[in-house]
Amino acid sequence: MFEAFLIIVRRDITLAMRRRSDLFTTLFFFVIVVSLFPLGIGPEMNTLRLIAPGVVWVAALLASMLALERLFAADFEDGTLEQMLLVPQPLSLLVLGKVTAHWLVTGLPLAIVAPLLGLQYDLSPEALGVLVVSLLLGTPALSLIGAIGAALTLGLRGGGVLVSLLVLPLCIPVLIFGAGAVEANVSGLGEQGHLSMLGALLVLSLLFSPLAASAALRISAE
Amino acid sequence: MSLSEFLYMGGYGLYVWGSFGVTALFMIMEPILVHRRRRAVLQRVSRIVRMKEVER
Amino acid sequence: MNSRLINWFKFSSPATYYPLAGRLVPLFSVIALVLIGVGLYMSFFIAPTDYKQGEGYRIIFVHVPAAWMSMFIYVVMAVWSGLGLVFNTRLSAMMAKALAPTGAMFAFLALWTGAFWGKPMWGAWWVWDARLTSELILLFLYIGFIALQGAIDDPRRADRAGAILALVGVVNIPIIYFSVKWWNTLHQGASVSITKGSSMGQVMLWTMLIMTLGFWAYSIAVSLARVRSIILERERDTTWVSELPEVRG
Amino acid sequence: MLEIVDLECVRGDRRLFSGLAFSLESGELLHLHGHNGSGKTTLMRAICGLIRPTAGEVQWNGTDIRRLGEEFNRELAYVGHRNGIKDDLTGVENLRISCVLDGIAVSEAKAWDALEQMGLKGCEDLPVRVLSQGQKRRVSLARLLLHASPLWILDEPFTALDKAAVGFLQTVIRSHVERAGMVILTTHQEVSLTRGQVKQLQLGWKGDGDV
Repeated sequence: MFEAFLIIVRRDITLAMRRRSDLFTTLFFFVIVVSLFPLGIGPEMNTLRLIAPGVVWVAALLASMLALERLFAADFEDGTLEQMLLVPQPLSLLVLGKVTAHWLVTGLPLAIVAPLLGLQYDLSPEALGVLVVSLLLGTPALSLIGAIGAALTLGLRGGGVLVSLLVLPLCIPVLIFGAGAVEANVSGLGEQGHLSMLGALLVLSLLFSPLAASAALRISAE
Repeated sequence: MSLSEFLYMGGYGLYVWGSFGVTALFMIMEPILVHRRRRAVLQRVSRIVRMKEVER
Repeated sequence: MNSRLINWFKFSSPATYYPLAGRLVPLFSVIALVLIGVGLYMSFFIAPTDYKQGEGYRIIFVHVPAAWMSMFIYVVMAVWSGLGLVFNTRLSAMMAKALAPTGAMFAFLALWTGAFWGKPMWGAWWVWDARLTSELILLFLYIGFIALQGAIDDPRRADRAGAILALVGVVNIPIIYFSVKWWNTLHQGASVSITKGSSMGQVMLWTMLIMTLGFWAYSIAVSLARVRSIILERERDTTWVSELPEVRG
Repeated sequence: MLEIVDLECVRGDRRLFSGLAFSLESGELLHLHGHNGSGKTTLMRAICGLIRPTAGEVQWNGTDIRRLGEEFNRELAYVGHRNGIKDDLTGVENLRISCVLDGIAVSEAKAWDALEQMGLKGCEDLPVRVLSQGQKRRVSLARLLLHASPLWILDEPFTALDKAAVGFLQTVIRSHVERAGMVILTTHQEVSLTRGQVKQLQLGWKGDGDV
């Protein structure tokens, strides 16, 4: 069973590596959005330091929405999804595998480049660390929640916009605690509480969203 | 209490009537829309049913 | 036990539900009219002027019932959705679909009246208060549900996809509410509850309750009327629909 | 044994079939006939459990497949219109992934073997993208050579195949049925069997539900 999970992860990573341009789209989107804010707001460092956690987190949220649409679409089009529904493995496990691979190629890079972007906003090294940790805990939750939306909108016209409409409201808690953790660190309140809440959200979404997403996939693949 | 006094609502007239008015507007419009939709659906369905009977 | 189960399933067939709903719509419309009439009378003539907020506080007599109904309807929608997924009954999904627009309307009204209450009390049309923010997110959830159902052509897929979304949403609502509340207290934002400022007298409580019951009856009447249209549309190929007097006439 | 009980399927607004009933025993091949849009593909997908029928059920050895869930998938191999292979992966990679997912241990050598038998010698480790339609179809069908599942459901398996490949696939299907397997297929090709029984099912024009 675990083997099936691993092979899905490996398969999707291999596929992503063979289509590297898709991989960078999300990352560049993230970088560009974050870099645009100072241009819109002005280079006042005190203001920027204040809005940095929110800006980085909202950009991460939008970037992960951007990548969601393709999560199941390619497999749906070439029929491999159909085959996945017909194998003697729990579908939620395969979904979890797909989400894991998706996070590794889209979510993880965001967490890795985030400190560089944080420097643009003059965040302290400590705050940068918290930013990375919060993204490491939060982006997998975003991918998991997003998988439900991606599965529900599979094959629909205008699915890309629709998926954001469905998923963004559900991601608000992750955004609040993710950005909140960094903010709490900046203001000296301590980020522990926020990070534990993020962890709890991650665990909850790990438990429930593969089930919901696989139920949605069965409906959408009919 | 005179009518103008009642409408004035101790200075809160705009806000009170803005709330109650819009709520009333929505709650009157919705049943009307539902009724219209029912008429349209009935018309469409009965046309389909009649068409089928002619075919038979 | 078994016979009761069968009875329920018979009850849930569109052919029996359609005429039943037809009889219930006028009944609940009358109840709604009476209760809302009484509620309005009480909110303007019985409830005394608040010593702190003056006449402006009367807005809560629509705001609070609308907010309550918007939350309540979402839960009912999720319950219908869950029933539909478990028992595979078509009717449950149709009920969920019929409830959504009314729920969205109440969510919008709660926001609208909240803004009209906020302007004189806080001096701003919109304040990032925990309740208002959650209500806004609830409105987004409703819009997502309606948009998803609208985007899917196949009615059976639309029903089941909507059902999953409603269930995911209802699990999320408490999480969203608490996270927004946490966020709100942390930022020392406007944590003002509309009812807190005024001493909630017995009369006010009763007025609010009666208005809520009126809204409740209204929601039932409207959603039943709407579900009748949905049933007609979905079942137009069946013989029972073609034999209905309103279809023949 | 596969049993179809009182099955009804609706797609969109159209009722494709209703009250459909038949059964299939080991060593039998069911040939589905019907004009375009008569519901052949829908029926096959319903038997796989991909589509939830509006009424009736599909039973495997007397149990509803909905209740069996993933267990039923172990008994099943499905080849649909779409090949179900990844264009960016090679034939061998595709085959091995699908075998792991199906829970069959297949060595690299065996996978190469299967592809060679399908007439893909020399293309095994090319990305499927560069192959022709017929060759892609062969990659997809190679699964059948490694599969131990008794029930094969093949939706137009011969499309895009050349004469030699059609002949080979026919022998593969024949030997599967003769080894007490079951096959349901739609095709315009005849599959002649030396042993076992061929059933015919007409969807659409003629009265539904008779075998």
